[in-house]
Amino acid sequence: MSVEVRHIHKTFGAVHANDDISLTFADGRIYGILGENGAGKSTLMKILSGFYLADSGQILIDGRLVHYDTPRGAIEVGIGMLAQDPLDVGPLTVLENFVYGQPVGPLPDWQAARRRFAELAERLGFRLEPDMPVERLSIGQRQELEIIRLLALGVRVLILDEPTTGISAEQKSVLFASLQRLAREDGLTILFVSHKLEDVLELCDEVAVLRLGRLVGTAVMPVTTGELVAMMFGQALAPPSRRAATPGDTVLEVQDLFMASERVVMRDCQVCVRAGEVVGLAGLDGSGQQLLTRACVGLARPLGGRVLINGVDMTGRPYRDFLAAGVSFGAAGRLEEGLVAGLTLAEHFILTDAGQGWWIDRERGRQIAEERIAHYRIMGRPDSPIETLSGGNQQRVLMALIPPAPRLLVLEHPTRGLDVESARWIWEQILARCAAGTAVMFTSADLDELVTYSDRILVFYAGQVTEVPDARSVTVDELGHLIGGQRVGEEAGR
Amino acid sequence: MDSELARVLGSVVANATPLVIASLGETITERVGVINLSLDGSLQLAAMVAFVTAYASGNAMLGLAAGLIAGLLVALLILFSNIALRQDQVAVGFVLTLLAADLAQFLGQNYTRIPGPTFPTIPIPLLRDIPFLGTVFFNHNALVYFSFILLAATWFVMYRTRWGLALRAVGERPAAAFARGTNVTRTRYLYTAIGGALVGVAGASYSLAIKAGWANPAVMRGDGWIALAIVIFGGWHPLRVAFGAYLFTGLRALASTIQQTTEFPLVLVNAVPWVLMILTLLLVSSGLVERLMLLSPPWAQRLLRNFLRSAPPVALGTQFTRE
Amino acid sequence: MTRSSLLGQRALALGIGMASIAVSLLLTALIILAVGASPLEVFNKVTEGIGLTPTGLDMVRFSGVVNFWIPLMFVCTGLLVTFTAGLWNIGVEGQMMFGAVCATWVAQEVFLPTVVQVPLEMLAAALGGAFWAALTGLLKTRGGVHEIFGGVAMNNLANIFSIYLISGPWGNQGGQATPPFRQETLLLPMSSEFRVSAVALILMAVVFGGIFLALSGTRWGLELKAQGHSQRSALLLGVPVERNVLLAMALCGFMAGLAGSVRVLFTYGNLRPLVSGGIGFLGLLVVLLTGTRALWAPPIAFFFAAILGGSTRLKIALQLDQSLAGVVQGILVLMVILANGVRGRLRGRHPAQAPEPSASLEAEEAAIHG
Amino acid sequence: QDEEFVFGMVLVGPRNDHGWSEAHYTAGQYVEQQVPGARMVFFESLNPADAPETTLEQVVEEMLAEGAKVIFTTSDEFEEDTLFVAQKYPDTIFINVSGDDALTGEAPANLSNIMGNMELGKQIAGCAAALATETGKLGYLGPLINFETRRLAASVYLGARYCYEHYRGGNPDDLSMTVTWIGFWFNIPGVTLDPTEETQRFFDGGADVVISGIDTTEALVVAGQRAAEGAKVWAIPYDYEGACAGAPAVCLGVPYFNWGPAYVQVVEAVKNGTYEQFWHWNPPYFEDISDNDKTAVGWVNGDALTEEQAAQLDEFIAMLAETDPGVLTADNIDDEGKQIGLWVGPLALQDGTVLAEEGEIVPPRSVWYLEQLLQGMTGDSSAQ
Ligand SMILES: Nc1ncnc2c1ncn2[C@@H]1O[C@H](COP(=O)(O)OP(=O)(O)OP(=O)(O)O)[C@@H](O)[C@H]1O
Ligand SMILES: Nc1ncnc2c1ncn2[C@@H]1O[C@H](COP(=O)(O)OP(=O)(O)OP(=O)(O)O)[C@@H](O)[C@H]1O
Ligand SMILES: [Mg+2]
Ligand SMILES: [Mg+2]
Repeated sequence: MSVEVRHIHKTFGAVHANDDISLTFADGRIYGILGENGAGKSTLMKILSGFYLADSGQILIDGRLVHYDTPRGAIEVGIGMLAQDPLDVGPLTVLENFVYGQPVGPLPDWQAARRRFAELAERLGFRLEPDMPVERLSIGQRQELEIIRLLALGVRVLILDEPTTGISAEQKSVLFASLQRLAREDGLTILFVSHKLEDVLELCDEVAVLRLGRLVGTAVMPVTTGELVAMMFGQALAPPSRRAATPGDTVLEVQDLFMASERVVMRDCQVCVRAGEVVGLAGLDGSGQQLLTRACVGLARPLGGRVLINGVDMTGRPYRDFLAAGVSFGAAGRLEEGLVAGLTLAEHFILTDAGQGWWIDRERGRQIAEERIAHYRIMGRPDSPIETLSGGNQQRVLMALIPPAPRLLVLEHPTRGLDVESARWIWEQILARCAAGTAVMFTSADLDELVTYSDRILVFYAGQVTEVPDARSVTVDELGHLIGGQRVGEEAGR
Repeated sequence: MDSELARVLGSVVANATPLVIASLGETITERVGVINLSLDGSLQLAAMVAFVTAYASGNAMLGLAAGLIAGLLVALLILFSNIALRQDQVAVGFVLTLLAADLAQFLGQNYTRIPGPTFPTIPIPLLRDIPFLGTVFFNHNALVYFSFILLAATWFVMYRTRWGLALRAVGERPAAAFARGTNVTRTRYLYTAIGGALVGVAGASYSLAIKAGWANPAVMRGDGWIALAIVIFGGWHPLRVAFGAYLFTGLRALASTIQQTTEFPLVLVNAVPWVLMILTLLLVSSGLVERLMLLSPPWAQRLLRNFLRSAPPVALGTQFTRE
Repeated sequence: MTRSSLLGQRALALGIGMASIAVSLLLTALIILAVGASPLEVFNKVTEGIGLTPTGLDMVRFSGVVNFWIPLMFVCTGLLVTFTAGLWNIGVEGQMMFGAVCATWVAQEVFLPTVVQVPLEMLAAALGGAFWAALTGLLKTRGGVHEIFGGVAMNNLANIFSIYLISGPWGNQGGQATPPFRQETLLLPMSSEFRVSAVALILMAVVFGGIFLALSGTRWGLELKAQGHSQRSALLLGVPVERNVLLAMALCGFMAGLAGSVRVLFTYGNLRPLVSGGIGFLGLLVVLLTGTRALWAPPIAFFFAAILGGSTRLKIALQLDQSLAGVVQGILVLMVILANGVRGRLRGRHPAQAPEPSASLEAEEAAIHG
Repeated sequence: QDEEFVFGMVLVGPRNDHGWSEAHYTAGQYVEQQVPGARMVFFESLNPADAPETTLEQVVEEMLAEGAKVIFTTSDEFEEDTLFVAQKYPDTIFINVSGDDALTGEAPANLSNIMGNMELGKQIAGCAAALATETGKLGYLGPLINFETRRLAASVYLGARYCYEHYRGGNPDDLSMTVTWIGFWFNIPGVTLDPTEETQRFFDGGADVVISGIDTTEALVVAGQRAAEGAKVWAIPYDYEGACAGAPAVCLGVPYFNWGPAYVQVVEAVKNGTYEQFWHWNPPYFEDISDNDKTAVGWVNGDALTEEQAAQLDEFIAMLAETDPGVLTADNIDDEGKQIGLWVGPLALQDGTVLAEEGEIVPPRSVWYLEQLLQGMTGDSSAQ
């Protein structure tokens, strides 16, 4: 089934997210959709899959004009999308998620559904337990479930929006193999949105590149990485420079940590982070990294083991004690964890300003806010409510709230959702602190980021922690295998 | 003659009926993502409306219908102000708790403590004659039987049908439900209406059967809160919720029986429901169960998870807007 | 924003506000008609009941309104604190009752000159209320029991406890109130005409002023505001969330206890069941109406007190149940909330971050670890 | 045109409760009929559950504003507050029903007390229960515990024992009567025990007659429901002449108060300026116990009473009439020979203390101030 979009326009307020985009996708082929953050990729895909309605423009399937404005409508014409965070229902089982949305009567035939599910999974090489609640699956498994579900709905055009962040190398290769099969054997049209040039090079037959809402070019494979980068950013980006680490005293020491969550049990975890060092925590979502970061800042109480900061046992102490001991923490969510919607910028600085007395000195707060706004180049005023800032600016505020030289800086996904520019800027700030002697520990789903900035990398797999022997020379690909559960030794042998 | 135990259990089953119906109704409402906090008031309003209607018309069925509508309207008002006007469900629910109770008192002021139509006891032929069970389960009024059917139907619809999938999905992840073609807003209105209607039926079952008549102060004052707590205790699962309602009624009866044979001060018996309420909420909310679950071996985890899972619907109390 | 559009918005807000009041009046009138009474006559009797007579102000009746207003303001003051902190302190009724119990204990057991006795009673009441509230706070922070449920349970327990004391240890043979307190233990009215306790009135003003300043001017007030909007983020910014929850609850309980002491030491002169008289719930309605705009609390509370005060007259003159007061108040608050929604819709934007405490009963619990 | 005379009536429950408060309200209407120009202003449901924010003082002031010259405060609950307002408004006459301030001498001259001698009515009720019971188990649904409620419960027991022995030929010691105190005069959810559930518990436990000592009719309603389920059970409500209407088929009868004649007397006295302080404990008019122009305490047979039982009951009432103590007042309450029906020895209190030796009449004051339930009754004698 071929799909054609013609002159698609979509604006959000002042943002022209899709600006006159026309493209054609033929059946049996895999298309890579490339572009920096905010280029408009997701917007276009959401228009195709019925989540958004284009302001203007047309969609044609096999040359025939179609209209729909819901995901359901898109499915009916044969287009299905797998979102980056799959749109499934956590507490429902795999089988229930599979059945839900299928055109069945009021009383589904559960046995038949079970058979059909097993059949499709088998064919694509996915191994999924039908009675498992979906909330216990990894992102990769949930993506597999969504693909099976969409195929069962009979989609002929499959859209995948950044499916390769946060999955292991194994899952990636299974995914790629099945996508290839679906395109070659079944003649599906596959649209693959990604930032990862390697993935696109490996998988796709053609690419289309968007920038600032406009289509800037298409190309048929093979093309070189350099050509793609030039199309995406207008110029080739210099690879980030790496600095030499000169670690100092041990700042954080974790001994025999024992923790558990719904998804994972972590035992006997040992970690040590020294001043001036950047330690990256790699692993699939829910492999235990978050348990560690939360325990290290006093937000979760370990079931066993000890957490030492500067040699002092802080196990089980409250978060405030960790703050007092020089620990700073940046959580993954911004408005959920770290910024208070409803408070102004200045109020944020007053709250975190140790120099404020019992009575608030608003003038002092405003001055500090102005200072930081200038220094961190935040787009906003001291009295702007924080929720009116853009995502990138919120991230900057979070950085500005971190004191200039904490002893230990723990960050979760510090650049998630940021474009390359902003991400680099954030890392500049982090590394500046690091150079001043701060010990840094961070998690990321972006293997590139881990490889680029870490002095040491700890890999989490199902609650097991192993250190990558030589973080400086590990490749993204190797790391991808490690987070998928391969042992360090095994991998070396391959 | 039936055994005393059978008669006592029969009383418990009958007395638990409004609580069972109300907490099942609230379970349905909350499973679709909406908190109807107004239960304590809407039960009273429904009871009053049901009684006055039955009294004026001489027909208990009409009364029931009127009570049902009262409960339904209150619930819809909460959802309307949430969906259409974007107001907080809890705030509106709280105001309606007080307002509905006052309305019941005011509008019902001339109808207190007068006899009116009731739902008669209908022993079920054959089943009634089963020793013990017959007395416990099959010698009641129609509303008690309705609660049995409701329980089975709620469970079946929720876990075995396509509608149940949509219901649960809307309460857990409205965006996913939307992506699969479910109209989130309509689904919320539908099940909130059903849940509210059941609360109305529960209110009517007080004034038309269990505590026949309308009185002021309303005889069920406080039960709305208990029902809300039972929903949490029951982990939003209809079977466990109903179990909670029966257990609660049974313990309340037990406490007052025990009081009569001991020196325990009589007024303090009234503290029992509230102490029970706090204890059960502590049990499910303090993380004790989760901790137990995490530390137990995997095979036990599975069992425990099924029986003790008490996570509220993820989207409870939130709004859904399509991007 | 341009001047004219700002003016336009003001006008719109005013218009919607007026409309919501008009709708409330209309609904109330319909409800009164439904029980076969005349709304106009009801209005007359209520105004008469608060002391507004054609010949002038009837001080005795007017002081009746003030005597509702004083405890109501204590409660509202406390609730402003919990409300700012994002807490639904429904338990405020029980905190009043427990405070009243504590004041009663001192009144019955301690024999000192009035100048020491009365402050001691009020202090005991305040501490008792604070204790009762802190229990609910602990249930929340340590046990994960939402304060709405904790509060409802604690209300009932306080009520049952006071009834136990009245009917048992402190009662006189089954009476439904304790024996009257000695004259020295009571708050006294200013005059036989204006029957209002000067002590209570002054204390109320001081307490309200103090809390207003603390909320608007101190770091602690800002902390409460932050955690009221997002407990999780406030915690990560270094706000001692758990301590503040307990503190806010205890402070509110403190005020509620004072309100309770006014009820027993002034209004009744002894302890009775349900001594709180629904004033706690009324306070919640007032604070829901004012949001965190504290300065609106006194006039709105006064208005509500007037409705309540007038309703006694209603019952004698027209045989209408006093619950009409609750009906009017409830409808008014509901309409104003709905009007806020309408205003938001007309402006065509998302509502500002909800000033109300967080909607999600359970989800926020994770915010406080422990 | 008669000059208007306003009197106030403060009710603890609603005026249509088919119980205590309705009896007073009806009496007020009776006064309006009987006394030319009399107009009642009333306030119903003055109690902590219904009107938590209202005080008796406020109500009285509102009534004074309406011009009330005499105010009836019709509950034990109002005793202390009535004393207070009586001192505050010495020009108004206050009648507190069921109180004893005028007996103890605490009351100022403008405060008097009225009570009906329901002890006799309750003996009739006890007799009717004993005539009907098949299981020999009676339940008594009591309100809160005080002198009045103890003596009323005990009176039921006395009547039941007597009739069980004399008409049923049973051994009175085989007859059991359990008293459950719910905690107030009517159900206040969360405050009192639930009378509906307590009545169910009586029946579940094997009792087949429940006698109500509370102001409302739950016992009768539950009995009606149980009868519909096929159980052979009965109930005896209290206070109000029409109380059986809720479930006539299971109603054995009702002892009721008829306050009208006494209220007319007071209102006329105040109107004519002949009022003098009094304390009255008024008897039934035994000539015709249901004559509402004369009697203070009445009894009507219920539909459930068989003809034979009714005849036996008449005989019992006639027996009671022989001991008629007449109007008991502060002056004669300690007189020798004032006998209240079956209140004659041998009688012992629950803890075994002798109340009266064989043949000794219990003085009315001791009945009024009954310290405990009687020996043989099951249930608490005090709240602690
Ligand atoms: N729902 C929305 N409301 C407002 N603005 C939006 C919305 N969705 C997208 N945008 C804006 O439209 C632009 C394009 O966004 P889009 O999500 O399509 O980018 P993208 O190419 O997918 O970026 P990324 O690589 O970060 O996923 C961005 O500026 C974004 O902020
Ligand atoms: N809730 C809001 N209220 C008002 N304005 C908002 C709100 N959210 C976003 N905006 C504004 O809309 C614009 C787009 O926001 P968005 O988060 O998509 O920015 P962005 O293009 O992704 O920026 P960045 O690169 O910094 O992340 C911003 O300029 C922001 O100020
Ligand atoms: Mg995107
Ligand atoms: Mg962005």
